[in-house]
Amino acid sequence: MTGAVMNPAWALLAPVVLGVLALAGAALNGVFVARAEGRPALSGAARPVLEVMRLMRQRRRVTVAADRLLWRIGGMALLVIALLKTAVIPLGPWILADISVGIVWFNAMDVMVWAGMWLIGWGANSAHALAGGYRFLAQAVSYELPLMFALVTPAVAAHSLRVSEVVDAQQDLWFVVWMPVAFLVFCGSVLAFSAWGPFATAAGADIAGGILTEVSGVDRLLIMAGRYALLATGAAFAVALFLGGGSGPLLPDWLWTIVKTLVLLAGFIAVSRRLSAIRPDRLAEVAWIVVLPLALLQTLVVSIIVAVRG
Amino acid sequence: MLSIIVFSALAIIAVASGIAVFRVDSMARATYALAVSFVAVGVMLVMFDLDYIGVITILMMVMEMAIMAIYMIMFMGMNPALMPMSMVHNNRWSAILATGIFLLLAAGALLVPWPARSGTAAPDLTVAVGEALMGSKMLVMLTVSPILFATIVAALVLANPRGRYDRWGDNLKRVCPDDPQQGGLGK
Amino acid sequence: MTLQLVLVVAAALFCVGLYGALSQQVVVMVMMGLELMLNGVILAVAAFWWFLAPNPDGMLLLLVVIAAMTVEMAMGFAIATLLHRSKETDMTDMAADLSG
Amino acid sequence: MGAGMDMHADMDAHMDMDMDMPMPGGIPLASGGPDRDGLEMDVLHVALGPVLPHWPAGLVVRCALKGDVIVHAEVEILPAAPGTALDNPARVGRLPSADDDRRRTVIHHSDAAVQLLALVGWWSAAGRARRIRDEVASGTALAEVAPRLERLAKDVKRSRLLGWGLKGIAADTGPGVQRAGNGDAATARTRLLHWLNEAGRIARDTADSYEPLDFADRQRESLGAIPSLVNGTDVASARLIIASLAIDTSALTTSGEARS
Repeated sequence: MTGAVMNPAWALLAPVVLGVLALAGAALNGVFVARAEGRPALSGAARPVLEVMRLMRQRRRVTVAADRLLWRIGGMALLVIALLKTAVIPLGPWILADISVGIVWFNAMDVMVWAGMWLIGWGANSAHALAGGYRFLAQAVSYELPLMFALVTPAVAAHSLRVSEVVDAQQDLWFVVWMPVAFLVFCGSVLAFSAWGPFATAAGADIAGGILTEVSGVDRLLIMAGRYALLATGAAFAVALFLGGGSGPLLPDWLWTIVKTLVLLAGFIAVSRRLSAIRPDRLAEVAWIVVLPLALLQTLVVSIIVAVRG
Repeated sequence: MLSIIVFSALAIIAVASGIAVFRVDSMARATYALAVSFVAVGVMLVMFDLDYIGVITILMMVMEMAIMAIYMIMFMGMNPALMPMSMVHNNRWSAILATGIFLLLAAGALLVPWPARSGTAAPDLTVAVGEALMGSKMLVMLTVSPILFATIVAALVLANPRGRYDRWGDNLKRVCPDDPQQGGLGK
Repeated sequence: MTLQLVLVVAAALFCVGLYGALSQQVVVMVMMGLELMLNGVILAVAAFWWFLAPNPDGMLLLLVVIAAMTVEMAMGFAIATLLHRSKETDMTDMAADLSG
Repeated sequence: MGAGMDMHADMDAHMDMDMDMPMPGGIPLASGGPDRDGLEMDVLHVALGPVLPHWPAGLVVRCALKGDVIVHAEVEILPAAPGTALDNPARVGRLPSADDDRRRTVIHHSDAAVQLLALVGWWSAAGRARRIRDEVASGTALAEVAPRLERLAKDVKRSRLLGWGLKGIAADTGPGVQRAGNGDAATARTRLLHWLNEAGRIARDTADSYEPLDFADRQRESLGAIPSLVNGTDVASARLIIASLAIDTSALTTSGEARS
């Protein structure tokens, strides 16, 4: 079952799996872009690889009086955070660090994204980039509380904050079935903390690229890779919390986990292109007055069901 | 042995970044130095098997410092470039007082004959703290939650210059609130 | 790792914070000093808990300290904003003028 | 540094020191001023343009910002290089005909839609509008693109998310200008719908029933309205407002003079 003790050497494999998932996401996005522009889909799928090579060779742009230290830290942060998240995400029967507070760990890591995104915006010393950093924080205070309650709900149902026990608790029925609101809020928050799709306003075109305005070369590569990696870890964690983890017929557990993660990731990317951006100033009121009470209500309903069933 | 090395490294990081808070010339750096100090202490708590409280400390303090940075920059208005800043008073006396108290506390820590450890930690501390909070020590929770709620209300009242009459008109009959920046609800 | 070592570290954090809280002029910097002091307090409480009496009740004290911290921050931000709005000042010394 | 008594004198000394401090990176410290929320904010001077993605080429809006709120704006158009006319089939060596004029209008309208849709981050719709524009520019029959324009207009009209995002973005440049038809003040959303509907109608109707583009006058009016429209909005809203004015700088610098 889940939670088997692992050799720490497997930790080296986690970045590889994460990298493959992130690359798959980027390739899929490339296909969507290519189709929208009327180019062959295959050229779009190859796009991320070419982009990686281009950015590796590109020279870094320098801005006047940039805070280099904080800028570099911010640039690396997203990818590092995504890697730290993989520690508590189960891949079939295996999990790197099945700590007793896995869900809180995941939450703490996505709060780190606040710092990372803001530092990227701050470091460049440019008006548009800074506006992007602030926008992300404004968005973050809107999504974080609903996200917290969306994370709490499966934990309540499973009587545990340990991710493996949450997966085990879904043997009979996937949590998505009786906590759909929490699932949707979680998916929206994944898009939001990856600054993706309708929540990509921190890097929006209306502020000339926001946090991405001044970054180039390796920094840009790290940030883009970090966003895809955050999206992939978010999808993988949603699979563990709501979609029954590795359970499924015929195929082995680990393959089911990957298949579900890829499907969810593809869903995120496909949906994102079809929606227009949600500006943080519009989001705040809705998040606090509509979404947060809904998420709370979901937690309450689940708590009552759990209490009644005993 | 390993735990002592790790702990010492964390201790040096925590204290050094704590000192950096008041030494660096940029508010962003000062704020995030404090965040680093908190993260180091959070990891130390995890070393004491306080998983839940340690991770929560990291979570809350990084969040708080991200917001703190906004206030630092808003109220101290300087650019990200490393502008020398000296905004201190009573510098010498503060330093003397702080050093004196440190010596006193450190001497106390080293000289007081601490009692031996009594009792053992519960196997799952997160469950234990949850049961204490919802069981025998529920009064704590019952006190803390209204205080937190009162804080939210009080902070909003203090900081918000516009009441609902400003937003909804003298008869509160406006269809759409009159805000400088429109929100997501309303017409 | 001994109780004495942890307590000395906690005392160091507390006193660095104390120095900051006493010497800084800007409200938010004073708050940072207070935060650092509470940081030391958290570490000290955790050490007492772990080395002297590891029962669940001690952890509640930690939670209360953390809650106190959030209250301090929220009120601090609110008051700093209020001061800024009413007097266009953010210096603790100038805040004394409000009493007059 | 004495005790608390002489603090104010002490502070003044600090203030004076500020003046002599080296300016990091050669950038002087910002000066303050009250903002709309009653907080004192640093004033930042930022020029939007002349080159930005999805921005009228050569347009420069010099803004004074408090936070990201524009408190003062000035508009300027940089003199353009002689027109290359690549985007304008009417100028590619042939004599202009009614069809070319019609084509030019469709291109202008769909181009404006591309800019606005890209700015609100609706990439799939922006991509559709761009493909229509490119096909019209490269000579596809107008009747072929008409149904696609109408479908796009319908999707844009139906999108509640877009309506919500563009809510309250005013773009009313004054009386008699591109009204939505029902007499409401023009907003970014009504303008967007107007372009798409007009482009669809012009592409479908072969009868000469469309309103010809009279750039120069209207453009000048739009340009003059920018400072008052963007005052008090944040930079992002200002970008949407300016995009919804569909300013064609080439019409103002070259053909504008020729036409007026």
